[in-house]
Amino acid sequence: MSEPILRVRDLRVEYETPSGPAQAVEDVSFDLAPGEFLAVVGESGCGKSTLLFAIAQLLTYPARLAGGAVLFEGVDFTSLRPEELRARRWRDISVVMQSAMNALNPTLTIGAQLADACRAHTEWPDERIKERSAEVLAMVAIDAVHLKSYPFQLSGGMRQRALIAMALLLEPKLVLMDEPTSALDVVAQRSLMKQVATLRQSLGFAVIFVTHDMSVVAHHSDRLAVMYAGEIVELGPTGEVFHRPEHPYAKGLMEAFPSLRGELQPLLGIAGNPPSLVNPPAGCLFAARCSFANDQCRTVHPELVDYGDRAVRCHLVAESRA
Amino acid sequence: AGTTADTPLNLDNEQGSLWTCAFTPFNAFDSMFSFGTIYEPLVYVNALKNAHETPWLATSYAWSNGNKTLTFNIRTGVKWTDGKPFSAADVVFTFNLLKKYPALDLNAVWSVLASATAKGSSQVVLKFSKSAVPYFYYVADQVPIVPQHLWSKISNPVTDPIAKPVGTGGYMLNKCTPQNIQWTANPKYWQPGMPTVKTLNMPAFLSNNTANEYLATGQSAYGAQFIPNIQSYFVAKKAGNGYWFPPIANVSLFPNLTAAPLNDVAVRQAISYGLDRTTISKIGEYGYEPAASATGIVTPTYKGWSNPAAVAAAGQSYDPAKAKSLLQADGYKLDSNGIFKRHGKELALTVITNGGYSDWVAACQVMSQQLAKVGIKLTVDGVASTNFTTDYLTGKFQLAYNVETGGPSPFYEFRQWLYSKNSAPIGQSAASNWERFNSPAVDALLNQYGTTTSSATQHSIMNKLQTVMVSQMPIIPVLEEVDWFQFNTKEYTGWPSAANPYAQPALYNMPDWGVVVLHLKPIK
Amino acid sequence: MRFLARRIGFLLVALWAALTVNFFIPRLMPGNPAQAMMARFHGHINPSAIHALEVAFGVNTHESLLSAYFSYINNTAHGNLGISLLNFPEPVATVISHALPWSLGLVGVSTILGFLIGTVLGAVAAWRRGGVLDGVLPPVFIVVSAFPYFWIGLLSIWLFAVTLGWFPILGGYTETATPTLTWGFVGDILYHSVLPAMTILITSIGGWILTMRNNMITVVAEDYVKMARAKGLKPRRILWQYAGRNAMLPNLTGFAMSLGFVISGAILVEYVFNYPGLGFLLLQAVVNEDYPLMQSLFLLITFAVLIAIFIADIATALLDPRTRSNP
Amino acid sequence: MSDAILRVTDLSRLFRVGGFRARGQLHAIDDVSFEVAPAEIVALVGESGSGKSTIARVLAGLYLPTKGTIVFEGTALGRRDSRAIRGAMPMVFQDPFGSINPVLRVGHGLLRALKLHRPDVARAQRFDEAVALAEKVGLTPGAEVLARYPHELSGGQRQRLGFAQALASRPSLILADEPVSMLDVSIRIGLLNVMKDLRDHENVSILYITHDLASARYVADRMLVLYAGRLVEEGCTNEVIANPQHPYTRLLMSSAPDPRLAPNDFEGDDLGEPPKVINPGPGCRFAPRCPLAMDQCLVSTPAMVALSPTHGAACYAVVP
Amino acid sequence: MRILRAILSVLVRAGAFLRRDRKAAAGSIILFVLLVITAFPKWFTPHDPAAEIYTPGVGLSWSHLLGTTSFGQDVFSQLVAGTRQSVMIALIVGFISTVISVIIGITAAYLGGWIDDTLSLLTDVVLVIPTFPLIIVIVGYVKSAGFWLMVFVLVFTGWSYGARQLRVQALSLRNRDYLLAAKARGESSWYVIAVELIPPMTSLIVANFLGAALYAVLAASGLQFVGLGNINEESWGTMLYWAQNNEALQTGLPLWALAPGIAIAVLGSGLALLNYAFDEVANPALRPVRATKVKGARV
Ligand SMILES: Nc1ncnc2c1ncn2[C@@H]1O[C@H](COP(=O)(O)OP(=O)(O)OP(=O)(O)O)[C@@H](O)[C@H]1O
Ligand SMILES: Nc1ncnc2c1ncn2[C@@H]1O[C@H](COP(=O)(O)OP(=O)(O)OP(=O)(O)O)[C@@H](O)[C@H]1O
Ligand SMILES: [Mg+2]
Ligand SMILES: [Mg+2]
Repeated sequence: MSEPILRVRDLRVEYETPSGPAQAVEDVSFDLAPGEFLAVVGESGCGKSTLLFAIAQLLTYPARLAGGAVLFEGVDFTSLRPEELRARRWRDISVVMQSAMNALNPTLTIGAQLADACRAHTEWPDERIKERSAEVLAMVAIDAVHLKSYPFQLSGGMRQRALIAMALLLEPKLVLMDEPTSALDVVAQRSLMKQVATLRQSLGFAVIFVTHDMSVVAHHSDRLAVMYAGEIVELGPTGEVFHRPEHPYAKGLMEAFPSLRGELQPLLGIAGNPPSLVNPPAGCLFAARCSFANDQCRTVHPELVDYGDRAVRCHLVAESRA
Repeated sequence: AGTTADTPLNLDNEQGSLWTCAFTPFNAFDSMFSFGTIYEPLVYVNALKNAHETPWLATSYAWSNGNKTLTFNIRTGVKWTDGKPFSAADVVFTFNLLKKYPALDLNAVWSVLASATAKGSSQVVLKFSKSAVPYFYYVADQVPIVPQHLWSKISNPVTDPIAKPVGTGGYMLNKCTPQNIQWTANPKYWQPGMPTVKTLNMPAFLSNNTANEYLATGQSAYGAQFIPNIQSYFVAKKAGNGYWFPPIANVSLFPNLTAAPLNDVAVRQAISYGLDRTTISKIGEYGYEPAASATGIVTPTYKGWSNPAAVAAAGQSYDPAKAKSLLQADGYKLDSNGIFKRHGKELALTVITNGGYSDWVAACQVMSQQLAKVGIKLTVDGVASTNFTTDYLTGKFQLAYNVETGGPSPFYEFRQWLYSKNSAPIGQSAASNWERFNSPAVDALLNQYGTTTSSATQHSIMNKLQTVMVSQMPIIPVLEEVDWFQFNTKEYTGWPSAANPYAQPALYNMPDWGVVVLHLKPIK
Repeated sequence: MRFLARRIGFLLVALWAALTVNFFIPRLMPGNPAQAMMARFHGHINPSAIHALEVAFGVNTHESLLSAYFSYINNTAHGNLGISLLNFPEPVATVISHALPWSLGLVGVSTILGFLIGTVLGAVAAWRRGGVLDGVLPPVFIVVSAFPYFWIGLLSIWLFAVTLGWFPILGGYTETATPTLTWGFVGDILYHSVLPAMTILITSIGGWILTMRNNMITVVAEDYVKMARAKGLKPRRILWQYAGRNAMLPNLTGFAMSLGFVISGAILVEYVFNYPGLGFLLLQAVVNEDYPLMQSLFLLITFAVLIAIFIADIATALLDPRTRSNP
Repeated sequence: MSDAILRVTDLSRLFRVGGFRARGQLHAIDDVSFEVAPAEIVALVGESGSGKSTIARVLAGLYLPTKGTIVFEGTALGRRDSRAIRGAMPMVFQDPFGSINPVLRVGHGLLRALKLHRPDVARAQRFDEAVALAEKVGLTPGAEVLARYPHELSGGQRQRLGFAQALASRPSLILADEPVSMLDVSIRIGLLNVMKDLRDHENVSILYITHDLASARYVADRMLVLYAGRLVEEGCTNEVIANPQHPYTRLLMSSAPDPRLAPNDFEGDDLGEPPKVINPGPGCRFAPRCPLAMDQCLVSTPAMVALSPTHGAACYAVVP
Repeated sequence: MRILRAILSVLVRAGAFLRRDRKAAAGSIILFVLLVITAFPKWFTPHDPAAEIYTPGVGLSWSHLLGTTSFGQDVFSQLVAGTRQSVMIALIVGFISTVISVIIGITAAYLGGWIDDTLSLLTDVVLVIPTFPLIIVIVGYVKSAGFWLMVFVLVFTGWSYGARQLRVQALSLRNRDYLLAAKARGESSWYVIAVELIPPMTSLIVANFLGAALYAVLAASGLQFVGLGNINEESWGTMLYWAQNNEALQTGLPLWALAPGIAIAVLGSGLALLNYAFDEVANPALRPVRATKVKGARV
């Protein structure tokens, strides 16, 4: 494995709430190799978006970074001064947001929004900017006439693709994607994923892809991180984690969706609700919903243990692997 | 700092609007900007000095034909400020102009005039349809004479604004902006040596407060303002500041004589006795307006006209006990609230007054508190100024607190008050006599006054009218209306005063204030 | 274009309504201008003058209401506003033209300044959410905007003009000066406008700060602002081009309305400061029952407001492409 | 199937859009006919904007149909429906966050439904009945949950509450408009299981609207495929999924991700999106995107053709 | 009953909110004190406010807390007596115009179609008519502008702004699923409006009430100040009128003019602060932020 471009170390994010700080991201650490596609899955509210924004240094009140480091090519983004950080944004890391309608400024044309990003980081003359804008739009199969279009004049799928085009404008080494497909219907969703895969092959950027829909990423990602209540509970190569999950929550997740083909078998959801993030229980956060939980699970908080093929945060796995 | 002749004299009087720069002396609003300063009357009649007459554009006059013909001898050698000579023809033209355009005839002189003709080059003959002695004041003092050679070319003097007025007066218009009118002295004025104040400014004040502040901060030396607490607000601010408020008419309660309970003379008298006029003056008017006499004669201005017998009969004495006994004798009984009642009805009255004049409303409030002590309930209704006018003109009131204009002698005010022809049925506009008083005997007395120039006859008529005032009490005079007048003696001398009341001092008196500025001398 | 048609339709209906209301209100008032004129003279003119005044003002012409209405509409359409009774015999148009520049200058400039300053402060306060500016400005200006502004005017005259003598007590310019286009005169005008303008400014600015701040807070939380930050745009550009611009859009109509109301002047401020503007004129017209002047002023005001709103709608459409297609 | 509990015939609903002059008619649904049998779950699938919700809303009386008839339990629905029909055919809304009034307690809707539709439950018993209903869909402890405010419930709990409300009136048919689309997988499956239970144990029919084909396969007996306001294929769930006939259905099936299988490449890239059907001309609405389109497809609308007693498709390219 | 309970629960939550929010707390304390004065003026005034029986123009003293007027009236007593009218104007105008705003705004939004068009046009026309001039004209029309005329005029000109706001809000709520859900449940339109639509708008309605009340207080005092009210009535605006007409500031009686102005400002600030706070209830995003300089939370 080559030198990672991104190292996330013990990242912690809190939300300030009336009843006290809520731990939305708790001690998250992982590495990302150049060109790698990491998918992050987990149920709603488990902190996926928060993790992405923490990596991109985009947290706003009431969220705050409570600890940890984000090292991009060895530079700690969390300790950069605002101006230094600003200069590195988009060149190093770009972001594709969940809802394309909201992520585009409704009162500026697509072209103006692309040009904005160019002007902030380059000295390109206007023709060059236009040329490059048309180029990236072409990559996602949008005609250059839409440079003059306003966001509301594009269809949902086009807007989403325009966002991806924008993310690729300065050829960053890492693109963060927060549920870019959840607003699209299946046909558009599939073609978008295919396009991302193609672009990644030709441009070689790394991707962290957040979703709660595992079927979307199953075919495209290299590695898969399963999050639960702010923590990574399992992290490993996609195929491995997908077909042989070890963490009880990951197992539950993989068994919770029906399939279009194959045997039609009764499925069971994961009963119960996620724990409070303000007053997290002692012990394993999943213990209350876990049918295998024992006393140790309820009292001692498990660590994320790297077993080589994958890392898992579970006492039971630790025991069986030991 | 002394004032030189070229330092302008700033005049201070709130009119509540900006200047329109129209100088028609026959326009009720604009006349104060030209009548007296630019245009002049035939004779100046001084109300403060017992109708003392000063020849002006006429050198003399004579009544004839049973006081039905008035002949003026017109001054020669007077020139209009454009250099053209002034003549009797201009006077005749002016009177005929008023006939042609009734809208210009503010004093309704053509209601008694029959004709105006020139006799030779220097005489003007006015013929009246009846004996019209009191009308002398209106035709001689209140009609500004305008130049025929210019005015005959104006297509409609009612609506065409006169932007460049030409008159015979001591001042000429220099410039006019909406915020200020500026006059300069007429260098060829017919009264030699006058005027010594070379420049006059009259800024437009939109509210009393600003006008007062302008005066108090010393920016003006000639004011015509009601100023609260004048001693501390104005007099103490600058050396030489002074004021003089000569009384000239009455502020009275006009009772509606056509309806109960005020058609009952006992009630009217009880009200009069229940009023402590001195206190009303002190609280409502800072003591500026003296207590009035129930006889209706304004003192000291018209002291000579006062009828001692009438004064003795009722005077202005405050006598709450008498007020109560009058009502009891009239069948009223005090109820548990301390209010008189008769036939089950409380003696509860409402007085309307001009809500825009805070001093009047305050005075009414004091009256209300005083009358409560003698068992009369008085509600004060300060009505918006136009509504107030409509109400008192058409008789829609129980009591109205208001003034009449008066004139150069008490007769004018009495005639306005009491002459039944001036009145109108309730619901229609009455020019005066708003209380709707109707007495053929009084009408006869008033008519008789108009036919005589004898001072003795006039006095005897006025004595009789005063007796009517106290015995029938058609009007309840409360305070004496004064001329508001402030001045500074360190900058100018020659101000009118109680010792030398040569003209009515307030800036809204025409042509008087023009006479005042002619008398002023700057201190070098 | 449905949008434009609707706006024009509204404009016309509202204009007609205003025109009609305008015609009837003064006619429903009691009294007549001759009586009003009498009232103004405090008894200083001969009571017989009332008849002369009635003739002069044409009070007793007996025209039917309907024909009066149509000739009114006709005259108004031809810009013939009649003769002012209060300033008889000046035409209403002249009277208004004297006062208009003062209102435009004083109230107009301070309204625009108030909007600009308020908008900028509101935007910055929201941008620095929780900072000193944000903690102090909104509450302070909210309290100040609840003050009666004529009273602030009174106090400032008392303090700065009468007691300290720093500023003049009245008028739009030194009363004896001749209006000319010189620096001295302009300076004189500015000097006279300091107190009234400040009065308007400090009482109107709070509303703009607050609405802008509130809009801005909503907009700053939008994804596209987050996106702009992610793109590494300069904070200044994000603040104005991304957040400020969009947050300002909902305020445009309100701004247009307040601009329209400039024509009516800040009545109480003009009253307190003796300022020769339209607001004071209107007050006078009402008190003196100057129908033609009152009607024309009212019409002018309504017209200005309607046009201003119309322009604001168009401007919003230009600045916000979404409104152009969505009806 | 004369014993159908719901029979919809030639149902259309048009919306007026655009300006004064461009008076456009948006054909949200066009000539849709189908039936629902007692104790049957019928899945209605299709892309976003294809008209699924419109069908549900017309059935629930929230929109009036432009054309067509709806016969429910033997009576034709008119412009003004009785409360009884609302009770017999309640609707579960797509968005669990938007469909519960945020300022009223959770129990409010449930109690109101009982008051309106269950005269047999005495006033005093209503709360107990509500608690029982809540516990039936797994909201325990019921009494405590009902006293909360909506914001104190998780999405899954809200969604279950929606079902409980629908059940309160003892319905025979539930219109469930994408009842699970907002939920993540683990909660979703729980609700699907509740639906199955209702069908199997209480003879409730459900019109299950979704765009998630896999979940439709999991619960539904029959399946209706909607494209741009028209039904393009219908049939037994297994048959439609195993053997999709209409080209659109095939595109849909191949696009639907299934992580358990290798990705399949069907007909290459398709960036097309469902059209907004404004003032449509004749012809098959899928024709512009259809790899099999023929001339005929552009001029006339294909009718539903029976491929088997339990399977039909509306396509000229399909030969029975 | 249920409406009451819903409103009650909102109030309870508002109460909790007051405890948290300093602005709201300040505003409600001000209003509470003024309400007490309104209800029991006798507790505070030893003197008859109208009686002109004291030495005119005295300054601060124990017997005359704020001195006397130049007519010899006790300023403090007038201030206390005047509280009633301002507070009543605020409450009554606020209440009536809010009721009208709610009815018109919500009817327009909920019923839609031509009813909406008509009501919106009406609202816009009233909104566009310049208020203060119109008030002056109306007050000039009706003789002596007493309390109820003032109320009428202020309501007439005051409802439109709120109606427009509420309409917009109701429009955005109109197609919320929970209203449709109620309809699908078989509820009547009126039930839906009264129980499902209005309660979620409570904080906006309250804010609207406060805004209308504030507007009424300021407009009424302005009118009275220029003498267009009934100058015999006891109110702060009238006090200012008398003080101004008697040059209180410049004749050594500044308290006479300062006190009523401050009183209006205090009442106004109370309303404005509460209004501000209710904005925050209506839109949680506006709630105050504690400034914590932290890593990451920056631009
Ligand atoms: N502004 C906020 N204030 C308080 N808590 C918040 C805030 N925003 C998010 N949270 C909490 O932080 C946790 C993580 O939120 P986040 O948005 O990262 O979840 P997610 O995994 O992206 O969920 P989804 O799949 O719904 O997008 C959640 O429990 C959420 O309730
Ligand atoms: N009230 C309405 N007015 C105008 N057009 C409408 C209205 N309601 C729905 N439509 C239009 O009708 C079409 C069908 O909408 P519908 O909501 O039924 O789709 P859907 O299949 O439920 O989509 P989704 O999966 O996004 O919920 C869409 O184009 C939509 O824009
Ligand atoms: Mg998220
Ligand atoms: Mg839908």
